[in-house]
Amino acid sequence: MKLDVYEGPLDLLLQLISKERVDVADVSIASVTEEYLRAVRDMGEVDLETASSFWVLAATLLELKSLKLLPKRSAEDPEIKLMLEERDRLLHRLIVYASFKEMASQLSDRLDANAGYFSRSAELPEELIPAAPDPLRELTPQTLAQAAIRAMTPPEEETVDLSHVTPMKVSLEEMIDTLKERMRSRRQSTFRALCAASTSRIDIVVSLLAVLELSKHRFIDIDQAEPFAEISLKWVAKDE
Amino acid sequence: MNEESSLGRYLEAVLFIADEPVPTLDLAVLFEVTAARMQQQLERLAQDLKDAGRGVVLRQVAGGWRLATHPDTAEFLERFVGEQRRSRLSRAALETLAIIAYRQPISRGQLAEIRGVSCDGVLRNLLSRGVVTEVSRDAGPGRAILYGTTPVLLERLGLDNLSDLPSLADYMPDGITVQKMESGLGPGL
Amino acid sequence: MNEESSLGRYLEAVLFIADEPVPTLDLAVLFEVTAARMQQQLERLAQDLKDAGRGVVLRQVAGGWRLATHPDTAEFLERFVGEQRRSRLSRAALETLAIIAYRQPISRGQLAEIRGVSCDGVLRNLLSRGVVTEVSRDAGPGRAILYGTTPVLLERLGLDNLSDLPSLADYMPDGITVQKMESGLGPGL
Repeated sequence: MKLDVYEGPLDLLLQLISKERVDVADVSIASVTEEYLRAVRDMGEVDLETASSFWVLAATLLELKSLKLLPKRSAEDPEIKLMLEERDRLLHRLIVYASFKEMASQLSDRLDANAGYFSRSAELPEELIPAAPDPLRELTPQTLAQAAIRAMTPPEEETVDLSHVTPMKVSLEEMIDTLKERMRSRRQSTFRALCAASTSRIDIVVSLLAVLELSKHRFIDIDQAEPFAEISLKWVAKDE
Repeated sequence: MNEESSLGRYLEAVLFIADEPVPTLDLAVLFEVTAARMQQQLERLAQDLKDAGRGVVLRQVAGGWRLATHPDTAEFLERFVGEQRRSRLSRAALETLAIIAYRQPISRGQLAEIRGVSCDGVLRNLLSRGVVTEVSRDAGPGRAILYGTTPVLLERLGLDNLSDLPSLADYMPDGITVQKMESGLGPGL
Repeated sequence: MNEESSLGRYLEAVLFIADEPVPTLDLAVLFEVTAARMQQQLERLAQDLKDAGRGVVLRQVAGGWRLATHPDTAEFLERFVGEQRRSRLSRAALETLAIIAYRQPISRGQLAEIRGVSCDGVLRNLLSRGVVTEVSRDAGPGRAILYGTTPVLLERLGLDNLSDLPSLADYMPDGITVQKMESGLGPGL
């Protein structure tokens, strides 16, 4: 699956969900994340704000995803209720965003259709200048300074290049392989122990995704006694 | 020369020097005729220019009337002015513009909330193109700057009025798509 | 539509958006015809506009051809510009004035380079308003005229001295390009 134009996490999610032939019930957070990380790699750089807005969305998806991995619980469960509300909010955001995205292409068509009309931008003919009210009466040093900046600032580039972005050290696939090998030999561990060598938050998030994927494919079992408690991992796959 | 045609030529001269669309009413006051008569006169001038197959047309845009070149002359004009005159907007800019058009006045924060990413870069681009402007400040504690669209945008879109834009509801995803989104987001409990 | 008349309408469109007189030769190159043919075509267009008693005429002035309003429409034009509610410097004029204020003395060429378009029309306007003047000549081979601001401008701004102009660094958006900007400025500003 390859997404050509990436315009933010909502856009990415929307594109992933609306792709045909994806088992939507299974749009795994992993594929969303992996796709995003690939997009980030391809871009070479991404600004911090974009990156963090992705992680906020990824966290929400993670939560929703965890609902599927965990044993079925009642819809009356307050925690579940909260998550479902969260899902509805996200769905609402997606619908609104999808509408504007569609509208944007309509605007684009309209702009193109009207691009051929050029109007005059010529200055007032000199002989008419005396008849016009004095346009300088509203001029202030501030407006002059602002105009100078506007005129001298090079045209805005839309992609902000910030170099302080955490580089992605491993891909999700690599992480899944690594953790699989480690768990196969250790049989039992904790998430904390697995991440002990991770130096960045992105690595930890990727590790968590890898663990979720391993659990989904029944290689390991995940157990957590209570929120924020140690996450225990147990190798349950039949060794070949 | 009769009175009608001389009004027509004065009208043409005024529209020629105007640097933005001129409202019918302003012209009616200038020529001391009724607004209805002025409207009729303007429509006639627009029709005359069109019928004569001229290189210049008269359009009713952004709440007024404005002379513009005929689109089929655009190729020569672009060569003449050197292409760079009107570069196209990026998709991010178009999305941001669509949101501002329908939700104005709107703050940066609200824009970012809808698009899921910061829109500061594209917003600066839209501001420098003159299609968006600061319109007011939020009454809230932050007094955030609120943005809205300009008559320049209406002119670029060939619209007389913002209300001529189609309803946003027409662009909502359909039921099937929404269902797909819903199931894509996870647990069907 | 025959070839003649379609050339006529392209010509009209180009002259309509030009803000300077356009030399016959430039037009001949643009439309890929001989200069003699172009001259003939221009004269015909001028005659057509005149015969039709239009509000706009085509005149051969210093070095080129230029559309202008017919002199007998002047009365309405004066009333029209006098009654414009929104009278301020055009964006182009304001920006040109600002560049001159902050980077004087400066030549036409340097101005055009910063703004990305020719500023000749705007510059004439500023000169005739007395806020800008020729101050010296470049030492280089072309001996280009250099422009600067006048005491009239300072008076309008309520400033004693050019050095009282606000520092551009205070107005930079987000501090992104401060360095780039400052290094481009002349000494003392």
